[in-house]
Amino acid sequence: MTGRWSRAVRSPRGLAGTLLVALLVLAAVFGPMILGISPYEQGDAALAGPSGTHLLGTDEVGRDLLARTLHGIRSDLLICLVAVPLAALLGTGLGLLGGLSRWGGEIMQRIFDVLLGFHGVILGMAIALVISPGFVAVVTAIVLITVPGFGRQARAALLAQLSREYVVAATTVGASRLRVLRRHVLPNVTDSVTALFAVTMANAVKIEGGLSLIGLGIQPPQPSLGTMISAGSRYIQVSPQYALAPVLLLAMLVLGLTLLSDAINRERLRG
Amino acid sequence: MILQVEDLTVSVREHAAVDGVSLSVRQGEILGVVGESGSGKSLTALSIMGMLPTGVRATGGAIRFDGRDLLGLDEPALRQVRGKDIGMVFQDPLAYLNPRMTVGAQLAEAMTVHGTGAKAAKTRAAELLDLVGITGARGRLGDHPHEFSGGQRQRVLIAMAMANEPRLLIADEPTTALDVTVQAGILSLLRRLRDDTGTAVVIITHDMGIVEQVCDAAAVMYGGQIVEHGATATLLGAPRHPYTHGLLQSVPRLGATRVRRLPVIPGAPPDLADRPPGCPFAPRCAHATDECHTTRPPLTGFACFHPLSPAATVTVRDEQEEPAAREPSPPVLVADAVSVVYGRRRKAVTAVSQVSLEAGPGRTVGIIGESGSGKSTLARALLGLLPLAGGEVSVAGRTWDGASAKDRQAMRRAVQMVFQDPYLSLNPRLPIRRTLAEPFEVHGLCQDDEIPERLDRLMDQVGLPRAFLDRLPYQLSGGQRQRIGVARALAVEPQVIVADEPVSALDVSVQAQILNLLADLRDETGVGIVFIAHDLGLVRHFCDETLVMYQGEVVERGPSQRLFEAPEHPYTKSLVSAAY
Amino acid sequence: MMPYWPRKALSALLTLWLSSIVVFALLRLTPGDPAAAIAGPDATAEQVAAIRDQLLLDDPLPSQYLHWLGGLLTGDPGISYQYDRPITDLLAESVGSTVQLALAGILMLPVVGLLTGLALASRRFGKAADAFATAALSLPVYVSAVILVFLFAVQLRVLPAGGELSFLAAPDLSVQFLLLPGIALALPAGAVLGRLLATELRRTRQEEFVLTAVAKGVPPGRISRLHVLPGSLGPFVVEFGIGIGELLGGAVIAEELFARNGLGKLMLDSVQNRDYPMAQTLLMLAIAVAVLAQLGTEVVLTRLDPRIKLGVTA
Amino acid sequence: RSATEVAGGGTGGSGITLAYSAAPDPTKLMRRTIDSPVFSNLVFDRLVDLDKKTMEPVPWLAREWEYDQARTTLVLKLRDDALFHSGKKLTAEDVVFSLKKAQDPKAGAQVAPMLNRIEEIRASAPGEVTLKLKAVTSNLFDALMFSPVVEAASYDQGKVIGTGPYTWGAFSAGNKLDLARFDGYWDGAPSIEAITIRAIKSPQAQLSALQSGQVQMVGGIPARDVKTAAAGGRYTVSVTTPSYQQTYLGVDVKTKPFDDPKVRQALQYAVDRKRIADQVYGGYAEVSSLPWPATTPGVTPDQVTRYAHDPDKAKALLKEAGATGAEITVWAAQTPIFSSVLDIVQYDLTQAGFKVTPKLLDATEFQTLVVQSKLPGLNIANIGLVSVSPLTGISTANPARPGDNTSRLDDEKYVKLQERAFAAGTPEQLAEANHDLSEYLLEQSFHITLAQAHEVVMWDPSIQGHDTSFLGYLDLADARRGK
Ligand SMILES: Nc1ncnc2c1ncn2[C@@H]1O[C@H](COP(=O)(O)OP(=O)(O)OP(=O)(O)O)[C@@H](O)[C@H]1O
Ligand SMILES: Nc1ncnc2c1ncn2[C@@H]1O[C@H](COP(=O)(O)OP(=O)(O)OP(=O)(O)O)[C@@H](O)[C@H]1O
Ligand SMILES: [Mg+2]
Ligand SMILES: [Mg+2]
Repeated sequence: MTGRWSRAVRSPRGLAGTLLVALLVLAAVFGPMILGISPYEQGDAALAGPSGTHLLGTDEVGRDLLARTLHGIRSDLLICLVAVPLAALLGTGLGLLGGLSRWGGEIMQRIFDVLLGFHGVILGMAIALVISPGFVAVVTAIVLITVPGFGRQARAALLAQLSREYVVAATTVGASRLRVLRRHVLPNVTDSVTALFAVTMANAVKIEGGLSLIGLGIQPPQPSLGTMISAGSRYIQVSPQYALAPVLLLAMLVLGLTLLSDAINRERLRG
Repeated sequence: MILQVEDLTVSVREHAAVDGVSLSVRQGEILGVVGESGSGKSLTALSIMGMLPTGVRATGGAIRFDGRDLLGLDEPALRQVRGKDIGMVFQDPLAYLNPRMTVGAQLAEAMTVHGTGAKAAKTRAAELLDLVGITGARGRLGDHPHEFSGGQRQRVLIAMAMANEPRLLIADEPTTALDVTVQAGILSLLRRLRDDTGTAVVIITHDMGIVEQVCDAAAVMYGGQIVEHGATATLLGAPRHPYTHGLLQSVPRLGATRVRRLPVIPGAPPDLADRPPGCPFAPRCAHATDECHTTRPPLTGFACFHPLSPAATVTVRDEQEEPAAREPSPPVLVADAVSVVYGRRRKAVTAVSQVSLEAGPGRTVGIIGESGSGKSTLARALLGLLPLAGGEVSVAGRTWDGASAKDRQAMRRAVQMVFQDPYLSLNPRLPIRRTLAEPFEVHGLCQDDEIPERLDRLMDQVGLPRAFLDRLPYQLSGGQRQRIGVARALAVEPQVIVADEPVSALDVSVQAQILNLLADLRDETGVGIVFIAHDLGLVRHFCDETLVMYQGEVVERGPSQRLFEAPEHPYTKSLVSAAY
Repeated sequence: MMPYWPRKALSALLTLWLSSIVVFALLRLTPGDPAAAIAGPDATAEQVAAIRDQLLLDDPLPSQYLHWLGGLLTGDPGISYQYDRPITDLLAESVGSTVQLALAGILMLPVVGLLTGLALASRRFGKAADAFATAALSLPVYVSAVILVFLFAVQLRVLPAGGELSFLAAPDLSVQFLLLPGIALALPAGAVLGRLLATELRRTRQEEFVLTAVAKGVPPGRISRLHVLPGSLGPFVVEFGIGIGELLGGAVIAEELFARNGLGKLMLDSVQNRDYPMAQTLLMLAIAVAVLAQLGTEVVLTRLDPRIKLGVTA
Repeated sequence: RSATEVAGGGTGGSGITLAYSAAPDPTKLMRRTIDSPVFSNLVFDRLVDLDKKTMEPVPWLAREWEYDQARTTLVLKLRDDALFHSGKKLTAEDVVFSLKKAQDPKAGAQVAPMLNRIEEIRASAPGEVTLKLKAVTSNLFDALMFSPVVEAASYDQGKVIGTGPYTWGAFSAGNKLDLARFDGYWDGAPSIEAITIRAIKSPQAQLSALQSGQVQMVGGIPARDVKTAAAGGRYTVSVTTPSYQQTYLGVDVKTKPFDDPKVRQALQYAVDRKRIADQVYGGYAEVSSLPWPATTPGVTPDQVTRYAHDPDKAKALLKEAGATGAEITVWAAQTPIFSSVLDIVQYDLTQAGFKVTPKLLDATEFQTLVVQSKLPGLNIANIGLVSVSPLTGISTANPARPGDNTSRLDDEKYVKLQERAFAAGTPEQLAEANHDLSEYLLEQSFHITLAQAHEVVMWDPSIQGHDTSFLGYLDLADARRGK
């Protein structure tokens, strides 16, 4: 298992992906410290261009864009790191539950169908409205939007695993159902779920941005890449760096995660 | 000579997977190319078709077909040859047919790409199906491959290969995926086609029996080289190369006398990457000398510095006495009128119907039947892995039905299973040690700190180095994996082992090793075995009693010897006559 | 076991019914009073209460649900709170715009998907296509739309920035209005499709029956077209179906960004104004489209692979 | 054909297309809603208008008028040449109907409180309407200026028929409205034949539409977006003075620590109005401590500048009140503008020593809580009619209404002040009342002005002669396409 991971990470794609993500994580963790400017400090100079004091210029209420962008990555990483594992856990759990009993499977399938029937934007909007916008709402929305994907993947993997001969073999030597699940089925299910993980991370970032677009994302004054993009895109003609800097970072993050998931997938298919 | 392969070398990266192979086929001749997995048979065939996979290249030699060197042709020219002058049939008829196209369209395509009009092609397609013995040919053109049986699919593939009346037909393991009775039909079809059209045929196989049945001449491949070739009768009757000899001996044949242990070729076929510079067989050869290890022997009918004398024929096996009859002990595993049904209502399939059997220490019960006859289902039912639709299975007096969790554990200790495919039955992510430790852990057979010692002993028992314990399954060969499968079954010291086709997925020369291992264990520990197979010779060789299954039912049962010598049920008769 | 199609239809109906409950509940759970939205900023509490009364908002929820569901089933989803007009009229006015947008997306989606997929799988364009697909995937619609408008409408002035014209009124102009939103909608989903197709193409190329075709002497072009491509379209079709189902939802964003007035905008407005009957009906419509698209997908799949209907797995 | 060019030419020969953030809504004609400015004056005429400089009433459909001595009876004489779009002549009955409609609570007219002071509305002669007041109402003309005159015969059938220069044409709800020139307009048919009003909510989409020549005017979008787009000087920015939206910080005086006027005054000093005007409104806003215009009779300059930005003073006041570090919530609706205002206010208040939790709610939810007075702490919102006059402002809007308001300020003194203003018979009395009202508001500080934000529309320079009324409604009677 570990061998496969390290092989995935060491493949050219995996390496590029890891580097990109690592770079962003470093920027998010240490960037604000090095820069030493508060992302909340407002000033008179609004929408100023890049200068010595404000390397990327300022936003519409005179806050430093670089500081906000760096903090924005932080928000997004945090959202990803909370929402996606949660969705993966929940989805896998539900998927497994659905794979174990016929009825459970039917019910899960319907629930997932209903969730999938809603478009992400609409589901996100509804969630954010129901539980007032903010971090919790964004995370909940992302979890609900991405859970069916994990659920279906887990269910499919489970069904595939259950018919595997080595699973039957474990039963015949007397391993209990629980042990078989834990020992033989879960690790392989986890494997196929992990491949989905990175893609979902990338998606989560996009969902956050989409919610921000309709004002239901991370709430001000806290910055996030999504809120900055949606706020900055209206100044794209006078202050292009406002929107483009977070877009670039977002694209880098998505790209890195996509590359990583690609690498993992390729490694997984190779066995 | 319609085809002449001269000194062909095919390289996979820097390694020669096919290493200086020469062959020739005459008009109307059927040549058999025999060899174990990985010996280079398919690559040779694919080189002739100019269809080597990417990353594999023909790096030397020539392939003369009709006077032209096929290796020198470019892709468009080759395309003119493929399917028109040379037809090819592949192993797995389902995989090799396009599941999304009708059979008629696929047949017609074989002709239209070589210039036949669409209408003519359609008419001819029906003729072809008729020719290969599919009844109601015209009406079946619109069917998709999944609507045909395995044998019929192979006939379709053959029909497709014969569409343009090629002068050479290459069949790569054309019957490996098929049942014995179906196999006989396909082989006779090939022979009939040869007789009718005069096409030359190259049959690639790992089965000496097929060579004996249909081939005029044969070539034996080993480690990428031809180690022996000649007319079938001579080759089989008086093999000169020790490998040919060993191969013939290690396969128990229906007609041969029963022996306790099969003669085996020790070791395993060489890896592509570390082939010895001399005779490829030298590392496994009892007669090998230093010369064999360093110098490659020339091929003069056989390629060996120390050939066997022509007199040492296979029929003269060193007879061993029949193993002493063991005193029968009371049966441990009893199946009483067991039925298993898959699916519900209209889709229900009765996979096993009213089967009874008894197995206990010291006895070997064989179960034989074609694919889908319910053998594996029965095996799983015996292990309590399936709900029964009728009857019951009991282990030491207790039935699986209604057994408490504790009882079940005890029953599991008494009955164990060895699976067919050693590649699928080991968890690819667990090191061998963890897989083997599992039975000890779940049954609490010993203290945790004793487990390593017990594992070492198990490894000794199945004849594997202890160091393998820390490998992952993919780092082992098929035979080695199957030994692990046996070791896992042995761990709980069961009284009966159910072995579901334990050697079907293995190389011929390795099959004998596993069979011997099972035989040895049976003799040493007295464990009873339920042995499932589709190969009559194996069962005849291995089992005291045999059950013949057909469509879920046992149609005949009796002591192996008598059953095969004087079969009574028509199905058993057809099985025996289809075998050689 | 029921026969295949009736079983599918039944499960689709079940999904729709469950969705109707979720949709209904979701809106009631959303804080905010439709009456307050209608009454406007300077309304007094009494005015709001009067409106609540008029809209029957104080009826028990189950009866409100049944009322709406009954109306929906008989083709009369009710009167919009915010526009005070029959919902069917409002839908009729906006549906054209969205259908045109969706059609543009649907037409462009497989084009983008096929081109990307084939390019990805080819040796010559693989690298470039990979870069394109990755970029298309990384850029969210709301970013690519802004960039597209900036380039083609503001800088080059070759295409309109937004707005619409009925296709029936002026097809040539209408198409120009649809081009940018269509592309923006189709880009990310198309890239997903493309990658999927490329993977499938590579996988199918490895399948044994392709060797049979080669052995028959079938030229490579024909092999790609007749053997490999159809064999690779299964997942493509599934994903395409999902894509169609999502178009209505995607229209919410596209219509906002391209100033189109279709169902997406109507949906956004009605949710924001808590126009319950309107929002519920539109959401159900979106879900129904997604469910239907999935059913349609399965029809196509059984065509592509005759094994599926019989329950034969590969 | 290129869609960009065709759309740029508008509908038909000399038509123009306007983009506005909100769609015309024919169901609330008697109210001022956000969409009113873009179409109301194109379709309807009113009885009078106010002069933008003097704030005195000027004739419109009412030719002339006369109060009686007690100022409780007003006789209005109507034009006799005004035609409805249906072809029918304007009659006194139509005016009576229109005013009565506006009184009806269901119509939701903001000026209803003033109209309700009219005891009797009567067509006293052909072309003459007499209003009998219950009491002197100094701002009656504000209400008359506000109410559109509709056709009595068709109004209740949901038809939109007025006497304005344009007729209501093809309409799709929430989306688009086509207006056609009314050739029978009493003041001479306008030059532009057809006007299409498109609802485009997104500022970006509006600006792109303008920049690509698809529309000739954009409006209803945040002024700072207009400013950035107008930076190149390619467009004509039209600021609708004297009308504006007052953005305020509402204080719930029942929430601690805001029960203490000192804390409320600290808020006044803490907020940086200049920065709000510049950064949120792109400079298209006045900085003032008062809701109403500095030119309002009776308002003195020192009142206008009473609370200049002074964080230190705010801190000191807070300390004095013992409220330093108080935890407060600031609520606002989720719009680009209010979230920016909230950003700045939150920052300023934090600087002053509050612990601020900003809460952005979706507009409907915010609206609901406003109605239910469930916004403990502070809230940011805006109101429109204060720019007309102090009395009209406090009488029409919830946030500052004497007696019953969202700040939960219940003070007899305030109600008295309102009554004094209503009863002001002379300009001098009115000025005095205005001054005292201003003083009261400054002192109590429960309704804190953040900005007087002008509505800004931006025109393609090819359109000339456009104007706005006192209320900020588009007036295109003299507009034309230039070269
Ligand atoms: N596409 C390939 N890439 C790399 N190595 C290959 C490839 N195909 C075959 N080989 C290697 O070449 C050797 C000969 O393979 P080949 O398929 O000819 O064996 P075979 O005799 O047909 O065996 P089998 O009975 O299993 O079909 C093997 O070691 C195999 O691993
Ligand atoms: N899980 C299942 N569900 C439904 N039908 C099944 C299932 N497994 C097996 N069958 C059917 O039951 C019958 C017996 O299958 P089984 O696997 O026991 O045959 P077998 O004799 O072991 O064949 P083989 O030699 O191919 O291994 C077949 O018709 C098969 O299609
Ligand atoms: Mg082979
Ligand atoms: Mg089997």
